[in-house]
Amino acid sequence: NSSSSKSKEKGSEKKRVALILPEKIGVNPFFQQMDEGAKKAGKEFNVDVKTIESTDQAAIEQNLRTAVAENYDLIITSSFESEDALKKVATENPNKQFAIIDTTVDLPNVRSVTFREQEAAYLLGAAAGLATKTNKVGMVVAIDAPLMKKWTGGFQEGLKATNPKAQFLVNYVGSFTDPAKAKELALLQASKGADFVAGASAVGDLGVFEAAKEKGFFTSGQDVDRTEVDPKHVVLSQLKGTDAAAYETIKDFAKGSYKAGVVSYGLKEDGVGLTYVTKESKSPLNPFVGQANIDKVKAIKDDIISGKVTVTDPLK
Amino acid sequence: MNRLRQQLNALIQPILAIVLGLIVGMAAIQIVHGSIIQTYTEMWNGAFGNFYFVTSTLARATPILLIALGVGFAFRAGVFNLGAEGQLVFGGIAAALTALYLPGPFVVKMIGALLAGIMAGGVWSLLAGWMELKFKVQLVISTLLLNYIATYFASYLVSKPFQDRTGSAALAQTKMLDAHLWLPKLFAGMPLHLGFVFAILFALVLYICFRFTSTGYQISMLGKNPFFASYGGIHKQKIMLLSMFISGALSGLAGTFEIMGTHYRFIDGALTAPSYAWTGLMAALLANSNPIGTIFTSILLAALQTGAMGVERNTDVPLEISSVIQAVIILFISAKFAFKGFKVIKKRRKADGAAV
Amino acid sequence: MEQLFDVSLLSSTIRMVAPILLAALGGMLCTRVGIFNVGLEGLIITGAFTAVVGNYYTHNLILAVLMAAASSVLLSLLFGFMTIKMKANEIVVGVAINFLGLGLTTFFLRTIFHVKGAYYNKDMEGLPHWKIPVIDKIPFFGDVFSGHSPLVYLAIILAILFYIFFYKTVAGFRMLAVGFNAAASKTVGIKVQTWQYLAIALCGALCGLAGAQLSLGQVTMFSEGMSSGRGFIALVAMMLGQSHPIGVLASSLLFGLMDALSTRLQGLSVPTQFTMMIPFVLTLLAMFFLKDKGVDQNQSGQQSSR
Amino acid sequence: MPRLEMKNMTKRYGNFEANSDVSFTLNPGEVHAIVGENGAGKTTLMRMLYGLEQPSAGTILLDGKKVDFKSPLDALSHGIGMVHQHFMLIPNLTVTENIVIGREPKKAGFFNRKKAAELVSEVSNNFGIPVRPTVKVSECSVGEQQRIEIVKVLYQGADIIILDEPTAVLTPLEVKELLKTIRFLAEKGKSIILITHKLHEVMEVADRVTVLRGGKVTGTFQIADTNADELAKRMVGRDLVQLKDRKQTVGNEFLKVQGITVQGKSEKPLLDGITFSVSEGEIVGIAGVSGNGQSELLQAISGLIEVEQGRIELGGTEITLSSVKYRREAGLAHIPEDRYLWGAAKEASVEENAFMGYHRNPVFSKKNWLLKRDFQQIVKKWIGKYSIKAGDLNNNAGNLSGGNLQKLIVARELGHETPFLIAAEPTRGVDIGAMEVIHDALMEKRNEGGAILLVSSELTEIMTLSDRILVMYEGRVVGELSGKEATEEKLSILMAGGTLNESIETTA
Ligand SMILES: Nc1ncnc2c1ncn2[C@@H]1O[C@H](COP(=O)(O)OP(=O)(O)OP(=O)(O)O)[C@@H](O)[C@H]1O
Ligand SMILES: Nc1ncnc2c1ncn2[C@@H]1O[C@H](COP(=O)(O)OP(=O)(O)OP(=O)(O)O)[C@@H](O)[C@H]1O
Ligand SMILES: [Mg+2]
Ligand SMILES: [Mg+2]
Repeated sequence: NSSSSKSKEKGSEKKRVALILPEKIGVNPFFQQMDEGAKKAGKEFNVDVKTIESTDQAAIEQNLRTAVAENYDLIITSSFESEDALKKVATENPNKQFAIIDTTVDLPNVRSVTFREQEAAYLLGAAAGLATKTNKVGMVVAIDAPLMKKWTGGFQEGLKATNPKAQFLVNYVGSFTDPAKAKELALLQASKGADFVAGASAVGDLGVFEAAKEKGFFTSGQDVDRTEVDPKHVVLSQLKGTDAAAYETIKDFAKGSYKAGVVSYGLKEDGVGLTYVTKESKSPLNPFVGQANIDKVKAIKDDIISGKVTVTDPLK
Repeated sequence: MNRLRQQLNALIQPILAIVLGLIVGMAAIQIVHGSIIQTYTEMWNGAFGNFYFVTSTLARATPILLIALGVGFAFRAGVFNLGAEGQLVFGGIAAALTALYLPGPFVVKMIGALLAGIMAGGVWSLLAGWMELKFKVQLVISTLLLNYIATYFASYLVSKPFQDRTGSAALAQTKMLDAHLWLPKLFAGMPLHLGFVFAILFALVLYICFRFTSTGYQISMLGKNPFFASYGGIHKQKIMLLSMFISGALSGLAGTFEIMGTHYRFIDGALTAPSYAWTGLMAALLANSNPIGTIFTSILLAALQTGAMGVERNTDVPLEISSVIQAVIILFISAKFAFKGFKVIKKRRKADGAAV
Repeated sequence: MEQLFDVSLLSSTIRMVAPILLAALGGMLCTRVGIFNVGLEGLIITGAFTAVVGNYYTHNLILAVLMAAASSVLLSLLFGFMTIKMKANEIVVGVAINFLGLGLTTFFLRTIFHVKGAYYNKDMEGLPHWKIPVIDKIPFFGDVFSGHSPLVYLAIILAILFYIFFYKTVAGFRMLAVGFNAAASKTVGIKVQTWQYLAIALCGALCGLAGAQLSLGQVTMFSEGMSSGRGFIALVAMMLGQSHPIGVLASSLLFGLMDALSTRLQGLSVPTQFTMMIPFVLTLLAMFFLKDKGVDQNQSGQQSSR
Repeated sequence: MPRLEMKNMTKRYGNFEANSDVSFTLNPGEVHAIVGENGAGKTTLMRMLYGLEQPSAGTILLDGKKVDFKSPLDALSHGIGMVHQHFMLIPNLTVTENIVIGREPKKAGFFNRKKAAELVSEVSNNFGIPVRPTVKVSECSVGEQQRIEIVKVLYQGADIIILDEPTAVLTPLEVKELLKTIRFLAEKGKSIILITHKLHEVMEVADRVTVLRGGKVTGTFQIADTNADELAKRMVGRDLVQLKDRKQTVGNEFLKVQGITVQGKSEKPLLDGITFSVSEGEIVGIAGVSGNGQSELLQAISGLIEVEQGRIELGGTEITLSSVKYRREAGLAHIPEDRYLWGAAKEASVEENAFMGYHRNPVFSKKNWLLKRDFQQIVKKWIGKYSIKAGDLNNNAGNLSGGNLQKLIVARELGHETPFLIAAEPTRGVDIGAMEVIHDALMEKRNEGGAILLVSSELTEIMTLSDRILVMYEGRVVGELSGKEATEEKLSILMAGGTLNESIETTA
């Protein structure tokens, strides 16, 4: 949180951007990344960036309105939770500029940035299908909500594409903040024979990693390159460039090239991806996956980009 | 006159407590090298700084107040209803689904939704009451368990059969209600809606009920000694079930108002995340279940939350510190010592006065 | 149909039950001296955090666990002070303690480790997994009961020790008497408040251990809100077990088994929300079959069926 | 030198002085009675002696040495034991556990329950006070609980024993036993302080007596130098008046009970085919050792428990299965035997307690609205008429002394002006002055044509008030005597399950 209430009075020329997050930073690494991206852009382009965390759903609208009242030049928010609030506030303030990351709000003064996570999940699933020796792979998911289908759905499609025989185990933790339970679920899937268990349970992923370390199976992380945590077991990471989304939005704004409308990030735009496939990693590639498989997945990636392979949007 | 003074006295304690709480909060702010004055100014501004913030504090107080009235009502009757959360959620989902799918003109939908919300909360609560009477299943446990069941069930409804598949379809939520069904806002552009007026009205009605009516008397007596109540011809089962129903209905109404006045749809988790239920419980207990006192405690607790948001927006003090300050203030308010101390001082003063 | 319970699931159940059991035993102690403590959740998370902090600074697991217990004792004594000395409503204080625990741990996570969300360090060592000599050799049993952290065994042993304490020792007898009738106990010279403070402090220690088991036993990390409602489950287990050590043990295990069952059912085509409901629905049903529901759980003085 | 000396003791609660400048001495081997009206401060004085309350002023000397008791533990260690007015027993624990609590025999911290039971039996035998060491207290009769309390203080090694209204809840036989025990203890060298409202007990057992009124001592006497009348005068501050004359009235049968049976949980039925009636203008007394079904009978009539067989009629309408409310509306009022359990809500205000039942009365409750102002006038009248020391009407009823609360309950139930009244132990724990007032009110109601069912373990009360007396034994009515022919002997024989030689008349 960089203080900004003073700068208002100083009447500095600096442009001011508010990044209003729908929840507290912490549980979801995703928001942390967004915050970092925004701060980075703020520094580079000499823009005052203020990050505001919302305590709950009702607070989002209040924070948006306050940001309008405090006359921020650009107000960025994020996620589906903020959709309703932003629709209201943006409609009422047609002269203000807004942006929303991770979903679409179709208004003339809103720039929407969305991600096609299913494409990355597809690659992860494909890699898992190629790498598995037991023909059983699992995924530990935070909660059973429609949103999470972007991860489970894409993964399953990719898995079936490369390994039709493979069995896919899914378990839900029921919470974003329960690594202990996530770990037990991962252990359970391993005991059923899964040699690869993908983590998709926010903080719970750390529990999944531990389970992998303990029982010697393999796993993957989310959003950023998590292979650094434990390269021996965390062998892949599904990437999502939320930091880039925040960074680019502020950059465009600072440069004066801000435009309303929808920007969608997928494999093609390099907004989502998979370690080793779309982006190199500091950790060496684990032999469990192997370069040969990576090369196959790279080919799949190209097919997705070229449109030869289409990944179903599980939310449609 | 005497009563007025009594009620003024009752106010002294929370004020003293807040002061003490803020002093402790200063220590926490010191640890993170924040500015104490700025933090507290922002806290105040966030809660009451301008008209918009006042109305958002009151909007936040609305569900808290309704829940607190409900919990307090049951408490008066001697039953401990820990199920406000489930009742709130059930009321909310019932209202949302009724508003969306009940055929007929808007008036019918509106009234239907309100009734459905009230009934759903009430019946869910009644279920616990019935289990206690019929099978001696302790209310404290059953209401706690029913919370989980209600939230999971509502979550199922909105993530599977009744999920909004228009738009991004990523969230477990219902479709948005038609704008005709939105509760009117009290002031344009301000979050405060008609529900608040009703909540205040209910507080007054309950106050009058407990002070001046036979029904209220019967409820209080049941709460204070159930044996005495049945000896005096008060129908224990009937009053207990009635209290559970009203208690749940008020929580259900809180959910209904949140749906129809704030969210305009049922969103999975949106009613539980702000812990309205626990806050409402605290508001009721802090006010000793007095409906008028509950108005103040609810607004106070809401203000602590909106104030914390103000601190978050405008200072470098981390968000977490506000929850620490909140908890500390609540702890101090809950203590009885300040009130007692005050009484002693007053008595002494009286004695001095007599000597003159 | 697949076999519903297998070794891995049962062994996982035992681990998952341990923190709940520890906290439920703590809650039981409070109830036994006439205090209803809803602050277990806050005490657990505090313990979980301090355990990791202790481990970080001392690199000594025993010290880390002791620190976890100590920190929860402090918070618990605050609860005791407010309820006993300041006559504050115990539910209000309990809820405030929950908020405070959550707030303080997140706050210090930031100030001590400079991270948000979670602190994880792959070099941090967790509690050891003890192989129990004889049991270890028995085929099925060994896999289920051996190889857990010391705190898991401690939890089960404590349940039995508390049984002995309450029903065989003088101190336990007096503690029970305080809960049954404080006024009567006072007239025979039993120091009611001392016992209450003692029970509350012990409750804190147990919740601290529960937290340590979470953050050093089950996983080796701390994350915000990692207690994830276990304090409330413990509360339910305590009430279901009628504040009897063996009852609490049984109901915790029952709850754990149902939780395991619900996990196993996730694979089938039942919506997850319904499988997640199972433990709560079954616990509720179990209440119907309890013979002696009343006991003397007059925690709030507000029970309707007296 | 006196064993105990309390000098100029004062205790203030806020502005109110419960004890002012009270001095009191106790000699070794002496039975010293303390008498006084309800709220005179007897219990308060004892609570200070026992370390439960700190005196506002005054000194306590034991064997001439000044002592300062911070807690009961201090008192106990100086050999002072107290049997409280309201028993301090834990029902879920056994008799032994209740007795040894605080001084348990132990081995390495473990509670030696066997040894404890032996020790308890030993004390019980030494002093001739029978208790059953292994049963739960919840299964003991009131009389036995009393004995348990006494064994408890003896076990604790008490040398000075305080008994606060020990006889209030006992049957005549039990009272006799207790008085014997008290004398026996005194002979063994124990010093005993006996608080009671029953002056004949004082005359029978005490060596000296101290009278308290309004928190002050009005005199200490050797028993030989005084008599019951004088003590009564000192207590009340005026002469006692005679009970109103019994006017001859003949009325219809108002309450008719036919063959009611209640099984309960045990094998023997709690009530076994009980048949009787109460007419207008008649007081029917029910005598019996407590625990023989009297409580259940009253609860069955007033609707608090269900009867399994039989029929109850009130003023011509059947009420066998009716709700309490219906019965009350049909003309029943009820002074309950346990004023704290049934008769009042301690946490509620005096006014709220007084209001019970009137919330249904159309005079004070119009269209669900309570007319509190009108009602307060009535309560003030009661307070005057029965001289109830109630303080502010908004105070908690729990702060009233037992006697004053009882008077409030009596006033409330008589105030309903119903044709039928159940009066269960109407003067339990009530001072003579108040007893007089209550008796008088009951008689007045009778004379005005009210039907009254009186249950009392106090034989004198039954005999002075009743027109007819029924005796209950093991859930049945085993005998009936007219008020005139009843004597204490005859009643005692019937109450013990015996039969009278003469044929017993039964009403047609
Ligand atoms: N804790 C208290 N606070 C305020 N007043 C009290 C308290 N305890 C007792 N009193 C008052 O002090 C007075 C003396 O009470 P106490 O119990 O000593 O009377 P008592 O002589 O034992 O009466 P009884 O015969 O009814 O038992 C009463 O008026 C009572 O209301
Ligand atoms: N609407 C009304 N009009 C007239 N009198 C009323 C009304 N409502 C209640 N009363 C009277 O006020 C008193 C208390 O009402 P209330 O319904 O609370 O009592 P109750 O004993 O529970 O009655 P019931 O069991 O019949 O509902 C009763 O005597 C009743 O007759
Ligand atoms: Mg009614
Ligand atoms: Mg007394």
